[in-house]
Amino acid sequence: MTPTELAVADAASRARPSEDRVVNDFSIQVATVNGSGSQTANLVLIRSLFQMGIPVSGKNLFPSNIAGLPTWYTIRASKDGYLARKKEIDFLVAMNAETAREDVLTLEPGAAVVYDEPLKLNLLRSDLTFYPVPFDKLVAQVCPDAKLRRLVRNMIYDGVLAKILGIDTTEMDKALNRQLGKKGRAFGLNQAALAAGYEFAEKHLPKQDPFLVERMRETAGMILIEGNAAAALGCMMAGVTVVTWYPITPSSSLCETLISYMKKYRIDKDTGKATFAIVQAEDEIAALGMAIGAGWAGARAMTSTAGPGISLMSEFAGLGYYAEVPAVIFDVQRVGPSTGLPTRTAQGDMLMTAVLSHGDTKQIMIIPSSVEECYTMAMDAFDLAEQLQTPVFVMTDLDLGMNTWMSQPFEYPTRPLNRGKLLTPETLARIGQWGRYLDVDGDGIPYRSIPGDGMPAYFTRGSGHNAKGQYTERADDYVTNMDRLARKFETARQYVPKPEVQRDPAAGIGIIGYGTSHWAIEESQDQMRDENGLKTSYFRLRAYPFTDELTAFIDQHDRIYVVDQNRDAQVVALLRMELDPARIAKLRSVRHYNGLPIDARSISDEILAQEGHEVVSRSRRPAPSGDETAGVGGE
Amino acid sequence: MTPTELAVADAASRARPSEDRVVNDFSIQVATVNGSGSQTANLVLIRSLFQMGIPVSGKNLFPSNIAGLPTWYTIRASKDGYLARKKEIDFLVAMNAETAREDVLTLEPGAAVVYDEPLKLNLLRSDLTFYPVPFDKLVAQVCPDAKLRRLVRNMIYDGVLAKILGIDTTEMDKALNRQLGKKGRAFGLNQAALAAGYEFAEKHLPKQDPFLVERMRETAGMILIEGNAAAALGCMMAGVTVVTWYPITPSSSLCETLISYMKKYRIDKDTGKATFAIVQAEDEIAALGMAIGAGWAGARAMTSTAGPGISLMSEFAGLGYYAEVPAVIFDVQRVGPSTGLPTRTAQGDMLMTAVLSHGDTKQIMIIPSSVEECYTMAMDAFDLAEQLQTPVFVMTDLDLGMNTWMSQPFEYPTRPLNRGKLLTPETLARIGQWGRYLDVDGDGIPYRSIPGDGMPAYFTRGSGHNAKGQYTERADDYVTNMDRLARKFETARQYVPKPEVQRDPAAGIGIIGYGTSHWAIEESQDQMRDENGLKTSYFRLRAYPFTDELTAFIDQHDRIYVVDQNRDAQVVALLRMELDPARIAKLRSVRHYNGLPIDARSISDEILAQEGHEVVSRSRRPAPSGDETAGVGGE
Amino acid sequence: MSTVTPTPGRKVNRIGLEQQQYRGGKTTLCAGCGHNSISERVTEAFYEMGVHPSNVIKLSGIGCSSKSPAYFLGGSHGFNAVHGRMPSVGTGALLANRKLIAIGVSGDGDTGAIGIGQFVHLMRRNLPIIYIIEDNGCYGLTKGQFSPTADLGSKLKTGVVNDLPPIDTCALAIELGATFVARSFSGDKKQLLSLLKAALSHRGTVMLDVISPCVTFNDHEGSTKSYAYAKDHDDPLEEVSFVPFFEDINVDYEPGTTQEVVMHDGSKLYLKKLDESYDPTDKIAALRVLQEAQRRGEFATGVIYIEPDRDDFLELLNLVDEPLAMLPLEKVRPPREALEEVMESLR
Amino acid sequence: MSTVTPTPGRKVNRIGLEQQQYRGGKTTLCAGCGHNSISERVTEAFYEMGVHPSNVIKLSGIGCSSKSPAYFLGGSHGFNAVHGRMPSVGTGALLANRKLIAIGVSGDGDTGAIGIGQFVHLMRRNLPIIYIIEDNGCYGLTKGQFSPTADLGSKLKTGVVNDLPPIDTCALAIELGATFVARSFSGDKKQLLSLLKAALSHRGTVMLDVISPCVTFNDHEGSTKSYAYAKDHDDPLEEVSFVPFFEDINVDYEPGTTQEVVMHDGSKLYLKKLDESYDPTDKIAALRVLQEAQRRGEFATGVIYIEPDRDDFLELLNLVDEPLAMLPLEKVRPPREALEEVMESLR
Ligand SMILES: Cc1ncc(C[n+]2csc(CCOP(=O)(O)OP(=O)(O)O)c2C)c(N)n1
Ligand SMILES: Cc1ncc(C[n+]2csc(CCOP(=O)(O)OP(=O)(O)O)c2C)c(N)n1
Ligand code: SF4
Ligand code: SF4
Ligand SMILES: [Mg+2]
Ligand SMILES: [Mg+2]
Repeated sequence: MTPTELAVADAASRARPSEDRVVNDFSIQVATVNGSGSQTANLVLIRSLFQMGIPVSGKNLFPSNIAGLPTWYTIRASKDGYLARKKEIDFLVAMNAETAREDVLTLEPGAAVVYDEPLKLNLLRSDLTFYPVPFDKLVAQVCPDAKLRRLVRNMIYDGVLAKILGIDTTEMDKALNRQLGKKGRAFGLNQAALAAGYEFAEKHLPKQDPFLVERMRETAGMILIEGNAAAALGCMMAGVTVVTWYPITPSSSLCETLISYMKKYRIDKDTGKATFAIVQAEDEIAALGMAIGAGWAGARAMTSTAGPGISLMSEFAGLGYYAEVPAVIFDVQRVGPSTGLPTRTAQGDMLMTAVLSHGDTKQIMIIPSSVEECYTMAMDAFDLAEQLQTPVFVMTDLDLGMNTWMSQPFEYPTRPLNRGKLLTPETLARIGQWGRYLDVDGDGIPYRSIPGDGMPAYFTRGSGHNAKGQYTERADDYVTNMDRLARKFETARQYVPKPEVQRDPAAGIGIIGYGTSHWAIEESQDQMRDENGLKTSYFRLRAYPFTDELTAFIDQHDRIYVVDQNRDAQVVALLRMELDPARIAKLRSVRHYNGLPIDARSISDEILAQEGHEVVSRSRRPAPSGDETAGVGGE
Repeated sequence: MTPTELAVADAASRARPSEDRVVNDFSIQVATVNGSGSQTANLVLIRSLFQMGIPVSGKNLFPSNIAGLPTWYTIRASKDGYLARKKEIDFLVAMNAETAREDVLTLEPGAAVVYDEPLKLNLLRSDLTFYPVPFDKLVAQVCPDAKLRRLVRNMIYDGVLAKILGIDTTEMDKALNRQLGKKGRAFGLNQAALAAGYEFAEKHLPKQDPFLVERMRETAGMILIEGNAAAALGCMMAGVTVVTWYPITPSSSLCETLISYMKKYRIDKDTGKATFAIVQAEDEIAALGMAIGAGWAGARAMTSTAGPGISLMSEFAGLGYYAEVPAVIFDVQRVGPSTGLPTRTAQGDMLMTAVLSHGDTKQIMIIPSSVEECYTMAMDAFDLAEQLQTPVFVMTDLDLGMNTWMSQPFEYPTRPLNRGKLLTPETLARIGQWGRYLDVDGDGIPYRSIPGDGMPAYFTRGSGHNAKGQYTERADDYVTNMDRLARKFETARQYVPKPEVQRDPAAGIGIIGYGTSHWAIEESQDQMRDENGLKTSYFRLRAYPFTDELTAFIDQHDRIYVVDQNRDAQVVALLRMELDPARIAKLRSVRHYNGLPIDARSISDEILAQEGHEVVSRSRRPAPSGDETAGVGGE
Repeated sequence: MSTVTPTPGRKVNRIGLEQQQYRGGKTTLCAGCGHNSISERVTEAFYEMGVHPSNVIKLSGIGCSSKSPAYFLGGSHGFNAVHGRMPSVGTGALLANRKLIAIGVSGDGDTGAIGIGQFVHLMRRNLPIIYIIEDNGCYGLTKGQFSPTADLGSKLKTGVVNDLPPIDTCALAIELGATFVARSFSGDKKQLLSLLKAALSHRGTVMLDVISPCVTFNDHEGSTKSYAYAKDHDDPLEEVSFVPFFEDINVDYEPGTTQEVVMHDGSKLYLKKLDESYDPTDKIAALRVLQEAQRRGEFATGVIYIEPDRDDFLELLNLVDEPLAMLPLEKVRPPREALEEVMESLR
Repeated sequence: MSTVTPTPGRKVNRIGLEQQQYRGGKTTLCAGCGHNSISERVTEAFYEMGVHPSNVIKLSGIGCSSKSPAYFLGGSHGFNAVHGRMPSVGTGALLANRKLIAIGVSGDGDTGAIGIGQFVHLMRRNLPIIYIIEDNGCYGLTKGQFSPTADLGSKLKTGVVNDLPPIDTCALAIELGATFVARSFSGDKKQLLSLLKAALSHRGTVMLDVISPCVTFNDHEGSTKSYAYAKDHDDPLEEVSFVPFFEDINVDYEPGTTQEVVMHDGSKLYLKKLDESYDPTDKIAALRVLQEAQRRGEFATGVIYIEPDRDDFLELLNLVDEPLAMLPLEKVRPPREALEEVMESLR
């Protein structure tokens, strides 16, 4: 394969509005090679904007290898607070010779390019602003030790951008300090590189593009965090005690961050011992097996994985459902099928997970959209798993889990742990006769005992059992138990997180979205309203099974657009399974499945097209199929 | 657990029509303990009826252990040729002390009971005909060796039944001979036991019940076979070369029978060597992995499993889909979730298998209803897998796979093997440039080469690849390939077995069924027509994806009843995913999920109830929930 | 924990329970199945060692063997998991509650075929569990197919001959780090009972491979896992006697003939060696003994390898003493300041 | 098979191919990664042995190591399967076509963790495949976590210390029945090349564990799989030289110092022993050598165990000579009479 084949071909597609000054509203893309140490430079860049009070988001597009392949880091600054991916790149930093040509050719007219001088990219187009920078020369000046140059070279573009875009260099220094801390020498070298870039730009690169930053006050008190770290915090606060995992992108950093938090905050002060166990299992089957064993024995237990792991967990997931054992499973979704694109984002496991395991199994899913929800829903998940005595899947994705998001700081939980119907001497006295699978309360949820709690013991099995937990092959016992499980699933509708509904009474059409599509949907709503006068309502699903609010929302609108980041319109499928035909008739589908985080423009274009609005294709060249594609015949 | 907990509680539910003679139209149930050697007696019984030209079917209800637990074998004689389970038992042979009480109490008035005298079952009810037989005494007379008595004791009831029902004893001898062959001593002992039973009945048991058999000519030339054996024959005739499997009930006998056929008919005459490889793998993951490896290298490869195995195969199933490797997987479905009821029947894996594996995977399923289709569809499956270059799942079930069915003999295949688009020098010359995943013909199906065939090599992977099979992470390549896979799935609609449609132009309602429900549906149609004047059409699904005929059938009817042998109305769900709302509005659901083969009466009752006919509950005692339950709200 | 009032005059163990209280449900296995004898020995061992059933968890996979836990210790929690995956469930349960005493029962198919991966990693971790393989060389529950412990040349009832070498689970366990590895025969009541009692005194993984004939599918001539074959080819390494810590008995033995192993709870295991040169604390010697026995078509029984002092997996994890499952909110939710500190670091 | 017209004057092997024709795609692994050296040796070995690429299949699981097959033998079919499951895919492929020469590449995580079950059964079956573990003691592709071959006490870059004992894949392979087991170091070009060439002459499973440092995540001080550590602790058992059957060379050696092993294709492997008492055809000796090396913190390299004559899995199956995948209809569909006979038996 040639390197350019690896390039991401998400072409830009808008014409640039001719403006003099575009302030705090543009995207910067840094194209490098992975393993080249650009991470520090990129984090310093995003942090310094953030410190200036400007809403930002950062998305890392990296290859599924360790070093030497193309990587793109995109930072969006948005005065309006939009955090979704912006489809168009406004400002390119072209450091990677292998992709530079395609990177430049796919830009919108009017975009700006900082590039490594020898690449001579300026010859490619005349409708862009080019800023050539002799990186090698500059780095040689600031870093005499040739071996270290690779590590500081990238910091030069931060300096250049600081000058061109007007970023406060004291904020850059601060961000750099934060990044490198007290690593004295590294800090010094990088600071020198920053300065060198700045000075070079000051001398040689007169401002020619419209993009500028200015201080705002929109980020005061806020934090920058990845979803996986937020989820890890949530797990810690949820009182997780047993974590069993197997490394897989994009989920590894969830458990790895959790390890570091737990080591810091969950060591018993008096004894120096751990109030948790974290075990790297031999594979995902074992990881879920351990979590199920731990959940059965009363721990708050979890694992975290991605698509291939979910497939491998099928058998244990069915055991968890049928034997009614709590466990929390994070599915940080990536692009399938099979190994697919391990470092790209998708929502492709929704349907499979809803019915994960053979033989009439049904699973609970909760779906965070934000880093804050990664935090709160982690806590919800542990409570739900114990309340409902069943596996609970937290369906997040690579975009949420591994990218950098701005958020209000997380609140300390005030709710105690909800451990569900654990049998106690009091309950036992109240209910009289206990049976492990007896539906005492009519909600399908039985009472459970755990080993060592002094309550009556029982035998847990994945084979047929009656209300007392005894082995049975009787037809009536089987049906009674299966019907109770169905009833429990109905009960779950009341316990899972409620949707978030924004209704515009004037809107004829509604949008249903979930997970990371949220950010693009909100922006798309504004786009359609502002650009096309199209008003929309918005219903954000936060769980499966669906809750009661759903039908009301559908009834309030003429047409409903369901946004899925997968090819097969999987949540449309789940909706179709249970809605009545009149409501199904209102459903339309918007799909996005090219592995890149969904963007507002793709949604707007698709909805507008289906609504019969004229959508002007504004891209320079045919967009790669898929970024533009969407829409099954949507009835 | 107590033994009676294990009893099957599928109560009968009809009042007996008062008739003098019921000829060739009743069911016999033999209740024994498994491991007690009743199999020979039962097979002799069913065979002798079959030899008398009477349509029969035999269903074995056995526990998930090896010896010592209750077992029921039911034979239905049906002059009208109905092969489904009959819900009511007309004639009980009560040999098992542990279940005898419940077995007798759940009979319809008017039924007859042959029982082991010391059990004194006659005291239980007065509305049945009782025939006490002193089995121990009789067996002691014919079999002096006490150790052998256990093995021949059961043959006595065959003798008793021969007399009471009027079965020709020469047919019994013939059937016995066939069963035991030249095992001289065993044959002699059993024949003596048969005679002893006959003579005892002649002397002591005057006929009091209405049930009789008489010779017919309905079975001439026909065969008796289990679905798994039929499928095995089909696989052999399909030219299977690599079989990799892991034992699991109810699928083991498919591969085990295949082994014996292959050893007999697939050893190369000239060399004495095998034209096949059959390997017992270490588990189902390996079994499918091997089949995929073999299919990739050009073998006709298969595996066979049941629910838990399907779950474990998820990951490889996704690889097969995405890397486009042919393989045939038999899923002989049993009751889930999890281990569930391993020796009971269900159609509970339909939905899971349709989307088996994470990340936008879609699988092909074909669905036999008869032993004949087990044979023909096995051949279809191998052709389809190679034509479509993808895993093909043959969805059968325990009822079809392990029970004894009457059938016309199978026809010798006339069709050559369809090996699909294998690249040849000629094709290569014609198409010019070859790419492993290039859609040359517009049907989504590319050309493939196999190792050792002298055609260009390629690299197969479950990660992102372009039309040439090269590694790629490009958004456009990914979408292009996924869209082609979707196109291929559309192409599959034309290749998979067509449905079987019986349209009654006068019928307002239609029934959609699949798999073993077929037999009960046909009988139910007759019941509803004859008893209620309700005419119905019938559409038998034979594959997923669904074919074009489906929508026409729905359009021709006002309401459509979809019969599923699972709790979650899984095929309704699959239909709902793709039909338009007007057609969905016509769908109703009939579910049956207590682990017993579905029966006509349950279908009729459910349809009639939903149609607003009055359904008289005619059962003696409340039927076990589940056998009667059915029907989601079906709007 | 339920309080127990023993019937006066009845025999009780040191914690006041009768043997009856260690029994389980009625077996549904075939009459004569080796697995039933093992269940009886387990019942006796736990009774005699005075382990309270409510402190015990019983785990298994799928198979006839894996049904056994339902037939002993009815007062203990049990978990009949999925095929071959008992090790992970057991690991999780012990992580949740390190005070539990875990006994796992598996089959040679459950362990040797589908479960070999989890087996390997369990052994490697030295998880404190008594892991019993009820080894009949076949798949009983699915009607007699060969399992991976079937010996080379062993015959199925149908006459099919096994042509793959067996996996020696004891050799594997030793190689992988199990710290107490023994083999026995379901028909040798005395040896098996001693081994089980010693197992209860060991801290770390006990791997006990017990030849346990399947009377229905693998007890014929030509089978190397039949009762007859097992009786004739049982080659005990030692006479095993066990003295629990609570019994103050001194065993006299001639030095050189008997090895005394002090278990971590102070119990003593006396191994009167039948082959004097054999040292069950020497890995290579243990592997050699296994290989030589196999070459002779025999199976060495008794304690094959023991390492009484290695840290088990739970110790390596440095867990608090209380079971993780029982920790109160204040132990598992860090204080408000902790969250604040993290938030501050992200600002 | 494509015909090859070698450029005149260029160096070709015995089947007329240039070394260039044995290369694969450009590597995307890190510069300096041990895996790249292994790919180079594979290229050389297949070239020097004159194996036609179109007769070869390359198999792997998932990991940096598992990407390697894309970087050698570009003219061969390759299959990059799912994580840890290369053995089953390889088994199936060889069942389909017994004439293929199979080389599988795995990682220590791919084999030792998720894949250990399939590994065990592959070894047990003695499937004719060259199975290479590119062993760096960590998960490269997922960024450096410990794998099950990480040594006790080995340190992660983050300072975390491994407290579980390693799985010795060579010991395991020997115990399970692999018939050619060797260990090497990606930095030892000569030894590795000889071993690979010998591997191509062996019939049965060749298990080759190659220490292959991960420069990005496991090449620091404290790691026992770093280049520095590997160089210092490589303890070769023998000087390995290999003479292929098509080269008519006689090697002179002093008897007693060198062991000659005749491979099944007639090639000869000469092992000049550095420890004279060592006999690589003795299982127990092999296990001892591994254990002692481990105890010393070294790793023994060279041929550790070899059994050149055992039947491989495909031979046990008694397959026809032609590849099953290529059999014509008349060989795979029994005649009409066969079906009739079956039907008759069911009437
Ligand atoms: C995933 C899965 N595959 C297959 C089976 C079917 N199965 C049940 S028990 C068993 C083998 C049991 O053999 P073993 O562990 O030796 O136990 P035994 O019955 O001999 O005591 C198999 C293959 C299953 N339950 N689950
Ligand atoms: C089922 C599954 N789980 C997890 C992963 C993620 N994963 C990819 S490579 C890898 C480990 C690779 O380690 P190793 O085999 O040692 O190869 P190396 O990269 O070190 O060469 C893992 C866990 C996966 N691809 N599939
Ligand atoms: S089949 Fe065999 S293993 Fe199973 S219960 Fe019977 S004797 Fe025991
Ligand atoms: S991360 Fe390690 S194993 Fe992977 S390519 Fe780089 S050096 Fe090799
Ligand atoms: Mg067994
Ligand atoms: Mg590795």
